[in-house]
Amino acid sequence: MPKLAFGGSTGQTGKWVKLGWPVIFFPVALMVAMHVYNNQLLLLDLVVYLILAQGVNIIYGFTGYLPFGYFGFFGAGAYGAALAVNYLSVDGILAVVAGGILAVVLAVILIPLLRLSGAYFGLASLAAAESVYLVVANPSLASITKGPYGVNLEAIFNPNLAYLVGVILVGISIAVVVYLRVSHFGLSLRAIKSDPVTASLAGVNVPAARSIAWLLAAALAGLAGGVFAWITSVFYPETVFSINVSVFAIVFALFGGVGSVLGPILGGTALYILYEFIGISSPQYFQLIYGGLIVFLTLFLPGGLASLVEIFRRRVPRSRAEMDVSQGLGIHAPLAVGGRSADSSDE
Amino acid sequence: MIYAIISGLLFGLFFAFVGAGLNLLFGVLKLVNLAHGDLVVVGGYLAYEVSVKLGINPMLAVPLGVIPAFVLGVGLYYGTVPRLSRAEDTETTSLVLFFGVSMIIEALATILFGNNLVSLSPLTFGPAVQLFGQSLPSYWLVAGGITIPALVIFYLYLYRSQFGTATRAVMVNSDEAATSGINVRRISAIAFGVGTVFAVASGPLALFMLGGISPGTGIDLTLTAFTVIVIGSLGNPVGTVIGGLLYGLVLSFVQTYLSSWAAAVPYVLMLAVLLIKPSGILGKRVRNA
Amino acid sequence: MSDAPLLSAVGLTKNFGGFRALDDVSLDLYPGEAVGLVGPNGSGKTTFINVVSGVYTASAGTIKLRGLPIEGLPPHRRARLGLGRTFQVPKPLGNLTVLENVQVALQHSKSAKSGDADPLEFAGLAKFANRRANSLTTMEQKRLDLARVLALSPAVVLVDEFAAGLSPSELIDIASLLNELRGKGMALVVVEHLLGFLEAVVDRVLVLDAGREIFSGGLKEAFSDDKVVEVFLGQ
Amino acid sequence: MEKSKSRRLSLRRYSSTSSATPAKLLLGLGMLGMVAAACGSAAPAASSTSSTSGPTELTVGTLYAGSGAFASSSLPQLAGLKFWASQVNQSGGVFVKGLGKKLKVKLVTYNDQSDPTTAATLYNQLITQDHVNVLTADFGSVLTAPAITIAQENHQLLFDETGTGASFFQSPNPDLVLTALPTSAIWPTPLVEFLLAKHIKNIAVVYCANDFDQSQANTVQSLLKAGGVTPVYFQAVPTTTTDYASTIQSIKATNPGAVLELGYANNDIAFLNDLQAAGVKFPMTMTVFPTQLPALLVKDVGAKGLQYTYSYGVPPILQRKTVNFGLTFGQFAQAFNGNSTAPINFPSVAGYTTGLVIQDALAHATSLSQSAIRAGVSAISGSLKTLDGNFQVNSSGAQLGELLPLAQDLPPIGASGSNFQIVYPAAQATASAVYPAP
Repeated sequence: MPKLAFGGSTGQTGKWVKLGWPVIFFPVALMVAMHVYNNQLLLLDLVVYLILAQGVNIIYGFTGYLPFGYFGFFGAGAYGAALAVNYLSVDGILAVVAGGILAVVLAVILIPLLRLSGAYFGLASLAAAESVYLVVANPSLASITKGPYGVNLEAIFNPNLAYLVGVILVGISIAVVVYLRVSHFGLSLRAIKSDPVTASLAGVNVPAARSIAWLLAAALAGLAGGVFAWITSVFYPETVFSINVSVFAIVFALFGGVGSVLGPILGGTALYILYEFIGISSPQYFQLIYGGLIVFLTLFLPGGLASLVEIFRRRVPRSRAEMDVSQGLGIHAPLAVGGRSADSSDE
Repeated sequence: MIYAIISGLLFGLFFAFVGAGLNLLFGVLKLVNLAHGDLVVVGGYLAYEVSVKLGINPMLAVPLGVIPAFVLGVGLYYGTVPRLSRAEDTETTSLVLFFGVSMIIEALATILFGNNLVSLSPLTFGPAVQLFGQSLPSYWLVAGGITIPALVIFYLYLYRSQFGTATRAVMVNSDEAATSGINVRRISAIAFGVGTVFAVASGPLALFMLGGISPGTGIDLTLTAFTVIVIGSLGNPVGTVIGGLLYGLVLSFVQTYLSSWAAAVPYVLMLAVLLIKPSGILGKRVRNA
Repeated sequence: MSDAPLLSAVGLTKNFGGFRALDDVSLDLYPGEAVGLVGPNGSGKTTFINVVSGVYTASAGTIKLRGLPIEGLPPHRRARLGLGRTFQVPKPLGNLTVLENVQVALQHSKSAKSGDADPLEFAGLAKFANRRANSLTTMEQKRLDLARVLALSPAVVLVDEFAAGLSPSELIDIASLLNELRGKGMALVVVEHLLGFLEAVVDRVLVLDAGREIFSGGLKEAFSDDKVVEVFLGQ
Repeated sequence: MEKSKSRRLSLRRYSSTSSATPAKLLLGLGMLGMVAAACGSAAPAASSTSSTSGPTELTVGTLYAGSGAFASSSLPQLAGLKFWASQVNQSGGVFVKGLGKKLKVKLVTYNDQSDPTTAATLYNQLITQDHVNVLTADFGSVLTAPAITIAQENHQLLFDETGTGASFFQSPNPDLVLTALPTSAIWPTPLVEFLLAKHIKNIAVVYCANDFDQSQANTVQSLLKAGGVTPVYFQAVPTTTTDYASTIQSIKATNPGAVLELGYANNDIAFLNDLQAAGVKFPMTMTVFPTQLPALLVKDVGAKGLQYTYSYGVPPILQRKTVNFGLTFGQFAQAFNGNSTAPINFPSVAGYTTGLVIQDALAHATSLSQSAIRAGVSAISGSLKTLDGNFQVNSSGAQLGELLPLAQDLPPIGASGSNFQIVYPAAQATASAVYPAP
């Protein structure tokens, strides 16, 4: 009987090096971008959606819970920041942190939703987010939240610093996903996604693990909401509690490929460019393309862009270089539907 | 008070009508058609066009819409479900998929009709009617006159027709139904068609009951319909009526006595039911681990 | 046989609404011992395994693993303490590779140590390590279930109808695998219909009918027991 | 803690790995290119006027709602501004005092689809990318609000056409000028005077929760209070409300002498329709938009549904007699009809008026810098009289020119389906109010 040979640590470090380069690369690229192009609101939107797409990646890509109500955390983050500024007079960075904290508090309250499965969870999370929105926007609470009249954060206005914080958060969100790709914890989450019963019988603490993933995803959305609030300065409840926030984040993540490190970034950037070209002037055509993409992806390419590389690797006789690319991308096998035919070939 | 009760019952029946097709699909195919509300909106636009362009009664859109809606539903089924059922987590994947369908319909509606609110005069069916000592909008009577027969037809389809018996067999256990010689695919496709017909048929009423429709109305309607069927228990079409009535009454009373919170009613009810009694009226396992 | 039982279940009962699926069943299991769990369909065999492994909570009764009460623990805690189970219909972590399937369990094991056998080698799946578990045949997935259990370095393994559908040569393979586990001091509960397979693996059997224990003792003796014969002929 | 375990034990590694390769590097560079492309592509082809040789044209940036809740008002407002631009360009352009020459006006417009979030991005685009000389806002408070901070942060003067929410004008702001309407906080002043003069007691107010309508509601409430009257019903509803059936029942239960429904066009239409549907008639019903968009209201509510309704008197119903700059209403109506397919209504007058304010301010501006333009605005404040009335702003940018009288739709119904007459104050009145409505 062969012995168990390897210690884990060298392998882990190696993986970090292989998968971790985007943690540095993309923030740097985004900082460069700001000097090339100065409609900061557009760039910040991209930054925000990259963070949100990675958040969706964590809870959906790794754990299998589809958070239609993800915008609830984004809105909670924006309002957390606004309340902190208006009542505690904190500075921008603390306001962003406050946004993250409020989102996490909301996520803790909503942990019982994780007991629901499939469609129930998706729709219940949406209902929860809408409920939060209606509380924040309610005219009866206007004395606290300013209700539907919106909030104003001019006091802390500092777009350059806000953008920098956003860019750092992109790095952090990528780092979290890289961690999930290489760590035992990430493996546990993927096991839950595959089959929660088997996972628990293999020793995975299912309620704890999925709750942690949920809180991580919520924290990222809350921080992103805080940065958005900071740079936007004036916003209404419906600006931040918009189902479009969830839609964009989910589609960006799906398009690139959930469960991978680069998928949501690639998907987010590519679709954001598309949005810039046609989305602002004629959003209905953009929505049509979005809807079409969702249908196409779920039916024919459930692994997203990232799985194209994987399929390519399987089709073409393997050479070392190609393998290296796909591993460097941090891509794992495509999800069930589309990849099946490719899988049946013997390896 | 009496007004609130009448209003609640009528809106309840209307939402039961909207939810009936959604629940049928969930029962048969175990998937949530997130585009359901958008199909209702399509029906609404059909009625609007019929009324404005042809100058005829908008409710004639109901019979006009039946065949195209059925064809659309069957087409949607064959275009998506067979491939979808190969996915690992069919339920969640279907949610994403039909969300995409929903966006396509919404975008097409915006392109065709713009994203303005369209409405028809509430006096289309004549002036207000005096009933039970209350002055009620005439379209409420039309709503009752269409909803009640529609729900009866729905019941007859399920419980008094051959298709219905087979459909219920598939709901209980599609594998066993298949082994006893039922063509599950065909039954499912027909159920999809029927569900779509009911969605589209409820659209003309939505035009009046909601005070107008826009392409964005769809997703709200889907959520409300989902709330109604969750209350009545998913996959149990008869429970939908009970769920609808309960929902309508709660909504009506909140509107009357706590109006600023009325919009939150569907969401809070849905959460309460899912977390406290997730099975609705009939017991069914919806929880993980 | 050493003196302290590895697994000790006393008076296990499980109700589903008004239906009693398991009724006051007890079992002591010693290191290296294998017990067959026998009975007609619906007699409570799989319920017993589900209750012991924690998929269901017992309505009454106690379960001790190495003397430690575990009936109140969630499934993952029981697994980490060394209680493993396989499924009648294998339940792989489909989207994970074969290797990852085993790693999940390995990372949570409290008792695994270097020098243990490589579970994949042991289950004969080493050559599939990088394949996704979905792409395996049902038989290979069953072996994967077993490999995942072994990665926990379990004290007790609950084997639910492993042999159904196996070819004779595979049966022999599996039987010797299970015997090898016994040789390492693990205790087994084996739910099985195939008598030949049971004969090759277990020392004694527990026969259930309608959730109740109707016989406990040697396999041969079981078939001269009136009640057992009645239950099986009546089936 | 889980990692520490893996130190002791791990499975054999079955897959081989290797270190970074040129392929990966290439990929990285590709990504950088993509990001850069994303940024570059977002810049539209709008011309930049920041050339050193002196500007040859004046860029005026604005947004409009091509669809959505505000389209019915925003499109005519844009048409009014376009009409102004074509008028000045026909006469050689707009004269800038500091340059001593005329510049052709070039409009840079984007469609915000009635969405404030999109609007924020697009205002930013107009300022940071297109570097427009003059920035004007979209219709109404909801779509103007995002522009106010963005303009202030970028020190760009915002010509606020119709965003009248009181909260915009609470502190001195050099970067904001309200052009075509008084701040909505003073809109209801004659209305409340009328209610008090008529000794109408049971007053019900339902308003939409937005800056515009809330400002009015708050003013109504405080002015009534000063007159010793407390509304019997005072409720906010979401701006998205399209079903007033149960609200009307609740109001009816208070037996009101006057009902004020303060909303946007869609709300007013729904409210008036639901009144008819329920067969409810109040002695006095007042809403905001019948006089601003008469054609739309007649089409959607019907001439009968509008009859005896009260509203604010604005152009075209209110025709200012003394005009010292630009066309009179009669001239405007004639020229605009031949020039545009948009209806002549209040928003189109507002768009044109905004153009006139810009034009007159530039004629007094010593340069094209934003502060010089603001100085030009100050120079004309108090003396400019357009078809929309006196133009007078304070230091926070609020317009205080003239109050809006109260109008009522009185028989006989004209060809247009409505016949609004000024009924209060007496000095401006063209007819006397019919109260209670028959």
